[in-house]
Amino acid sequence: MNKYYWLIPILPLLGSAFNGLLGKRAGKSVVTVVGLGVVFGSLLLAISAFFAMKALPDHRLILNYGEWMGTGSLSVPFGLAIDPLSGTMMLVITGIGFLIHVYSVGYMHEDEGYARFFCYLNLFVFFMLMLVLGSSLVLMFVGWEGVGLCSYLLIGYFFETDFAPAAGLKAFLMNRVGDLGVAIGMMVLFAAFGTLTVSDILTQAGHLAPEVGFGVLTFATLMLFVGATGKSAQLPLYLWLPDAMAGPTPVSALIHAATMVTSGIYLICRLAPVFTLTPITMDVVAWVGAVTALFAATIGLVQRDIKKVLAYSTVSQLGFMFLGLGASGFAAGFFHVFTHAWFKALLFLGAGSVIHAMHHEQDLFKMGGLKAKMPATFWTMLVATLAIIGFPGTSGFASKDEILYLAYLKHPALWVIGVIAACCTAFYMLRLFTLTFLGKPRDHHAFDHAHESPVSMTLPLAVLAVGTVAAVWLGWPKAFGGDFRIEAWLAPATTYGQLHAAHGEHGSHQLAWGLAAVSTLFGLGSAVFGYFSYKDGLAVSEARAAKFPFLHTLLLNKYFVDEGVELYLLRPIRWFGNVLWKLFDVIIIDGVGVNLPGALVRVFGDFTALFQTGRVRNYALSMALGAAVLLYVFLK
Amino acid sequence: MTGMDAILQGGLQGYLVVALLLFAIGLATVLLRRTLLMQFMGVELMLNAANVALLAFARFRGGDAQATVFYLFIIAVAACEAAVGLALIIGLYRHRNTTDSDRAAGLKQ
Amino acid sequence: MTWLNSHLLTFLVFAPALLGFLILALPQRLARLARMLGFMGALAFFALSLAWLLGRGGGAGINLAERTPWFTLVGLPVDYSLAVDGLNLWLVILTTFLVPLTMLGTWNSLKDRIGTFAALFLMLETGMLGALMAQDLFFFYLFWEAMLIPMYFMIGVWGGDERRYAANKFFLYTLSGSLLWLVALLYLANKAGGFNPAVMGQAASTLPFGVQCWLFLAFAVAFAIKVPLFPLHTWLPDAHVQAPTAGSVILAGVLLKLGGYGFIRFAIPMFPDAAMHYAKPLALLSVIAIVYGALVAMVQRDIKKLVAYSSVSHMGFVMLGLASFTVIGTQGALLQMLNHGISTGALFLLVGMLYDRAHTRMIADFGGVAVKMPVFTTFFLIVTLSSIGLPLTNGFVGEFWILNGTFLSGFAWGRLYACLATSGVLLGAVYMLWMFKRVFWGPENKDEDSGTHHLHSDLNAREIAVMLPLVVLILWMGIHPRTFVAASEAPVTALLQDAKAPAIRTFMLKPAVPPVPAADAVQAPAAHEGHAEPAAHEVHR
Amino acid sequence: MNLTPSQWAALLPLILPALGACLIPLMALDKDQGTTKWIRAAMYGTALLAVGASFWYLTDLWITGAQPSFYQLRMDRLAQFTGIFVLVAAALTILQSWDHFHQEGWVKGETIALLLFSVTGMMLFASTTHFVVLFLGLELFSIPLYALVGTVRARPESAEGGMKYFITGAVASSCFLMGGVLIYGLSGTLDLGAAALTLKAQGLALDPLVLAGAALLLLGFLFKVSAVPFHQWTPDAYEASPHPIAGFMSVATKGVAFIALLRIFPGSLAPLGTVGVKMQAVVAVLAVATLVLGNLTALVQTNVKRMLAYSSISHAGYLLLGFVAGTPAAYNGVLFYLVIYLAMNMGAFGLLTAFGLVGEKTTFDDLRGLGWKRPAMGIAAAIFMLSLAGIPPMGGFYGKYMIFRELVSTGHVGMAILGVLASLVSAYYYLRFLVALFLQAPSVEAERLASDRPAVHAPLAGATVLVCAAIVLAGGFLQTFLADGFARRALVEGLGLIR
Amino acid sequence: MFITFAFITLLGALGMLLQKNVIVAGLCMVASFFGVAGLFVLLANPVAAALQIIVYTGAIMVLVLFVIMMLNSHEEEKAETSRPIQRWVSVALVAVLAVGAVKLVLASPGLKSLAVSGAPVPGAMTLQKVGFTLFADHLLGFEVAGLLLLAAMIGAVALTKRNL
Repeated sequence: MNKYYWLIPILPLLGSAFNGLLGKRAGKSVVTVVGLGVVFGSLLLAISAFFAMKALPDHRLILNYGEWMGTGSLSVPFGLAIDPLSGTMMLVITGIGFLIHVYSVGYMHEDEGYARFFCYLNLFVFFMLMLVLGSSLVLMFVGWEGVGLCSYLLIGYFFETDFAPAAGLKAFLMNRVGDLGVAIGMMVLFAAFGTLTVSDILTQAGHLAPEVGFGVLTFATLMLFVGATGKSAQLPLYLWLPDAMAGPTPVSALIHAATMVTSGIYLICRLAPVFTLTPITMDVVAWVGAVTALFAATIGLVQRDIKKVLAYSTVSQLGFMFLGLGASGFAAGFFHVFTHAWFKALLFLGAGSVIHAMHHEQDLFKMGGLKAKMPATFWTMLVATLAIIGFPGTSGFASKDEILYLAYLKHPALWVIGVIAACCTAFYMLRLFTLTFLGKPRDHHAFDHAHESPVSMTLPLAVLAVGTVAAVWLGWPKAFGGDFRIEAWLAPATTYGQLHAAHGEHGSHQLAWGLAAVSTLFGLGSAVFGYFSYKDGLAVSEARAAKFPFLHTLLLNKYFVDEGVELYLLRPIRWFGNVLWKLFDVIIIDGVGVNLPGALVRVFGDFTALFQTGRVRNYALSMALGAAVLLYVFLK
Repeated sequence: MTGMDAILQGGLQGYLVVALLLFAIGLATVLLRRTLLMQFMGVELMLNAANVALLAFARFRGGDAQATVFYLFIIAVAACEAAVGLALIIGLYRHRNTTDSDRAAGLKQ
Repeated sequence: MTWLNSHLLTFLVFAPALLGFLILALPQRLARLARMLGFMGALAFFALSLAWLLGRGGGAGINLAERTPWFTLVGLPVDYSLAVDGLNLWLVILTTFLVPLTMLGTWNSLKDRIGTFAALFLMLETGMLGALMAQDLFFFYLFWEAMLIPMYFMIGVWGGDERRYAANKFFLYTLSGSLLWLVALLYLANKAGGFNPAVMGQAASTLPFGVQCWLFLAFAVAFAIKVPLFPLHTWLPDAHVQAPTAGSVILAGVLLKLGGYGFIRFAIPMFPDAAMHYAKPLALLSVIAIVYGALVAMVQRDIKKLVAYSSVSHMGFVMLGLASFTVIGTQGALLQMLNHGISTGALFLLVGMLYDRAHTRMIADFGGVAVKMPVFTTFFLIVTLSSIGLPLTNGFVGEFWILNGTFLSGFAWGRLYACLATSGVLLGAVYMLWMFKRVFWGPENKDEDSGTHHLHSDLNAREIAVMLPLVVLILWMGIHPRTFVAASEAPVTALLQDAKAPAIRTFMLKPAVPPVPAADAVQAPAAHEGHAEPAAHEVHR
Repeated sequence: MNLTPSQWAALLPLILPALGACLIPLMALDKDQGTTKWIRAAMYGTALLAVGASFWYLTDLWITGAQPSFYQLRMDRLAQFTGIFVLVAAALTILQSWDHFHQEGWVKGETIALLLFSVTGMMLFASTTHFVVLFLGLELFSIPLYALVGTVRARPESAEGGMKYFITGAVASSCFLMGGVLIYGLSGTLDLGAAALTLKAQGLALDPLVLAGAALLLLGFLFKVSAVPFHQWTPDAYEASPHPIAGFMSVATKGVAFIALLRIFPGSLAPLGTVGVKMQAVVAVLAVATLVLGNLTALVQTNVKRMLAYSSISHAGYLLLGFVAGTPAAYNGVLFYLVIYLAMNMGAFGLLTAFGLVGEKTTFDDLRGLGWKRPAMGIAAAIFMLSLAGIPPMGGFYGKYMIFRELVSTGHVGMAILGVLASLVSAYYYLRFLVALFLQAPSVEAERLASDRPAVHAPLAGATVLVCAAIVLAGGFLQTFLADGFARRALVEGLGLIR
Repeated sequence: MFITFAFITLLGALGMLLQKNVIVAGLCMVASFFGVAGLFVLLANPVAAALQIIVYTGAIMVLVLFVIMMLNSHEEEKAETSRPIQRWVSVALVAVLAVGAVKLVLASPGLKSLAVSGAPVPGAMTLQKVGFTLFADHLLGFEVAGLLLLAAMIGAVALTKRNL
């Protein structure tokens, strides 16, 4: 089979090419077949590749397909590296990706850009796989930028609207900011290790001592982390993600929940051995993660747009993941990626199903009582909600609790922040759930037309729900009698046999129990609080909002960050550009430097022309003066 | 004999001084007078100055006949210049009805 | 035939001009025939250049050269000397490729004197090819100057409203640089007794360092104006905006390259020491150009002007790569020249196509073009992506190499400048995509006199036929760049070796065992200038 | 008395044009209206015949390599070079003036006769070192020119320009005369070559009167080459005179004066070392002044003829730079430059005739759009202007190249830089010519005038223009033939300067 | 004797320079030419003296005076009001040149030696000598002079002839 694995990323690319070039003519059915077929094909191949990898002794399957862009001492092969880490991601991408493709068939079927949509979607899968499987940082960067492009295109999918293009542009540019970090990081790593092939870097890193203080690697890893914040929407580069909801809902599910936004975490896990060498970076990661988790969660408390709520929750969850990584819990962090992929995808698709039912109505306050109308959606959403609020026994509980536990070991403050964030999560999730499905319908017109979504949409919901539940098998914490399977599983990838392995020093089980109990209690408490505040309409919440007007406005307007950026960053830059152009370029360089000399020459010319008076006596005089000069020179 | 005496007693220097002064006066005429005819006469004067110098040298070189021949040619030249120059002046006068060179300054800059 | 076999390059260089004169002789009423002739000829020259340059042991080891003594004037021998080697192979092909493509792309955009235009175009091709191939500095100078003449008329006759100003500016700007350069050339030729670059380089190395610096500066200014390097770039926006589409394409596609090519071919090999002495200022100016060009491009209102300023930014990358004095950087610069030729050329073509339809280039006049011209939009998007250096397009490879090369370069400032230059990549995305958004996306601009309103037809077959090869190249260069840099690898390495470029600087990483005291374990990036082993095989490959 | 064949050989090139000059006025005596046309044709035919015969004879001499002499006249290679130079210019002028005078509406045999007289004078002037003959030659070519400038009776400016040229020229020539007399006086011989030797022998090389004499001689030459500050007659005289005559003056006068200067100063007076040194010193100063002033003033002209006049002044500056360098190679460059300059300027002035610009209608606006109306002329114009600006591959570039090269090699780098900057400025106003021809549409009222004016008919002028263009291009591609085969041999074998 | 003639010459010249009335100025010039002729006599060159009187004074100056009459420009030049710069610069320049000339003459060693060596008065110049030299050595010049006169004549005709 090995010789077919290159098709894993290439198949979706071919599908994308086909859909892009011929899709419009071929018709929707063909597009559907191709679009789904290629992803399914690469899913099958991925599975086989995964087990082939597991069969290998060192769990590392590296396939090379020749040189790409080598020159001088730089060598960048086309290569795929499949190991537990990338393998899992690969499965998630192809698997969840496939489900979402299926979902899209139903969701997009009346859109005239159908072919274009699947072209982009396939292209995204291709790039995402490149990002995951790339054997060298450069190749990963291809995927890294590629997914950015696809998210740009998909966010701006409804390009004839006003907001979608703006959101797409915003997403791409903010990602680009992060990409700068990655680029610089790569340059530093290349200068440090003389190679950009991941496996070589990790092997070399294995023999290095952790950096004391701020060193090269710290710089490099911090730069990479900047990139991660860009992709994974962490402070301060999270702004694009909420706007990204302008895209079609399946996109939000696939790109902005399940896969792309987790690539930041993936990058760090990929380079875990290097990050382990740089304690400073780890602290930064942890703190940024924690703060983001809380920050986003608070905003999520008051949003009205169902997708916006989910978006902020995504940001917040990503924060949790980084918190986990920062606490050296690569396995924990990645496990949360895994679980989150399932339940967040589920949540989005559920939301999508609701929106679809409500004829593209996204305002929570206009929903309500949909439980009766769309049971399938209701039940699957319930599963996902329980998972995300960390209801004991769910996969969400497992991953989040492991993270909080490690966070506590790193620094109690982190744990506190985490718990608060978790409470907020519980609150707004219940708020969302209640406002959507329970209570009385607030918009009867929409409610009357609401209906359960077609099977092509509900089926994926079901599968995802199953996945959400089953995911727990991978990593039920040791503290609760489970065997945190995923840690051992990822070990070959995260610890490249280096001397200083990632060390979450394990405290006692009592501690674990205690922490878990506290956080769970708080979480469930706020969940209940959320339910009761909204179960009979908006009255309660409005009253509360009236009580804390300032806080409410602040949260409602997302802390006014967008306005601040526009005012204090973008406008000055544009102004500066104008100054450079109008003042510096046109006036100083071109005017003073170029045209002024020309003008001066002309002025001199006018002056010298004055000597040509037309009076012969003057001519004779100038001759006489000339004669005087001649005589003087000759006689002196 | 010293320079001044030589000049006053008609030595070679004397003639040269006369010649050069004539030359200067001729030049001055061209520079200071506006009437074209005057300027023309100034030019003639300059030529004459050259003649004086020429023949003076010739005399002190033991009466060199070449110089006289040259003088002959110079006279011819002077005549030619007179002819053409006066013709030009007349032509100009026909158009501008003046012989004031300052007022015949249509071509300038 | 035998003559031809030994004079392929002569034919390639001068055949276009001959054809041009032939066309010029055709009467006005045969203008259409003239245009067709010109196009066919250009196409043939392209085919021949491919067949000969690549066919005859193409790729790395190619050495087509002609060198015979031409004449000796005031005691200085001048050689008739043409050659194609790794350094100029692809630039030559780029030239022969762009000329017919541009002719086809602007087939109907000119209405009057099309025959004359084609003729001038072919003469320009001769000038460019000659300048690219000439191996004798005097010979090079002839072509370098002669190139101005057709370009001057192309801008001045067929240009926009400000064409006279732009044409004069272009001509005098370039002339001012090359005239001073001529003096330096004479000075050096006088010392060397000839115009052979190698001999002149030898002579230069014997001169006092101060003199070398002056000579290098004279060379550098002449080339930098062509590049154009900040702050000598102000002729470019005017020339680009005023020139007809074809003019802009060739200007961006080839003429600018000649500046960078001049550096790598003449200025650096002849004055290595001076070049390295001025490497820092050069790099600094390049970085400024990158950021400055981008910032200014960001606030432009005219699409064409925006693209023009983006050229300043992109060519800044080229200069940065050259100033890095590393194989990676220089290779990147060479590739970036080709990239810019392809991408910016394509951009100008697209802008031209838009202008031919809408008769405006103001960004504000558009909006929602994607609705009306989907195919056009797709092409524009692809080219835009290549111009902002998205991976798997050509732009990425060049910029990545240049940045890495700069970061590794043996000069202390390399790392800082590399980091600064990366911002150019971001800004590039900003101005290009912002423009893209405002022109192509958003609700359709229904305004009566808006540009969008005048768009009635999407690209026709001819225009698609023009764009396809460019897109293919964009992807090819992005996916398999080695096709285009394999030939230059050896010469570049040798060149840097002869120039005694400093070894690349890498970081010393501290192995775990034996553990070292924490005191000197503090490693700030600037703190250690380790010349590690990679340096050695980097330079002495 | 009877002359030996070699004396005839030396004299013939001068006799032929002189003979023509004497015959033509006789034809003018016939007043029969019916035959006027034929008379005119006969006049021009005679003139061309005389010039052509002399030219043919000179080339014959050149090929045989004989350097005969007659009394003080030395028909050596340099003289032959000059002769060919002047005769070509004369032929072009005659052809152009046929068309021009028809456009102007009057044709006079006298003008052609005067032209031939001045041709004779020029050949004489450049082919002797004997002061008497030198002076006579100077007058013989100046006086007819005074008359020629003033000969356009229809225009008041014409007489004015002639008058100015006459007054200034007379002053200059009397200075010249005085200088010669002083040198004669102290040396006792009228032959400048011999004079220099005797003075050196008597140790009078540094005698102030000698130096003064040399200075005045130099003044005479500098006036003729119209170097600043002896240049002011130039624009007025050119504007005043008919286009072909202006071209002839700009080319032939300057060329002959430079060659004579070359023959006298670096040639005959070489024994007086200091004179040469001081000459270079003063020429350096004046060359700079000439370049700056000529170019700057040319920049602001609106009248094409005046622009060309100032441009010719600035070109005098470039040629003077050759004297600053003062190496044989530099003089070689000067001669080469003169050949190209002949073609460039005769061509440029010929264009005015070819485009049919009559009277005062010689501003840039009158040129608008003509390049497209007359493509061949337009291309030729482009060639001339680019060559004047010194853009390769035109011949003008090589002239500048040779001179600048020598400047640099003799250490005058600053001068060279100034020179190139000057030519940068010059490029601007030469481009203006092309801008008018190609880049500007004709103004409305110009169109109207063109419509009611009969179509321009100037076949001969057009032909001369094309010939000039061919020469300029040849200068660009056969530069070695012209520089080494022609100019250098004249220099080496004629003047005996060995490089 | 020398002094007298020199004075006549220079005074005549000065008179011409300063005299406002053109005709009078012309007459002054004639006087100055007579002085020059006298100097020639002193220089033992009667031939030149004769020519000076006959050709110059007799022909050229008369022609000039004739033209003056014809153009009836005997009205006086208005006193120089405008362009003082031209005026004073010229005056200063001429003065400098004149003084410089005298200094020059006194400074020149060649002149001194010549003056001493050439003190003995040679035999008077005779037409025979002149003619002999003319046709022996200056045949070319003679021819050219002839051409020159012809050219000048034609030129004058071309410039003034009424009908073409």
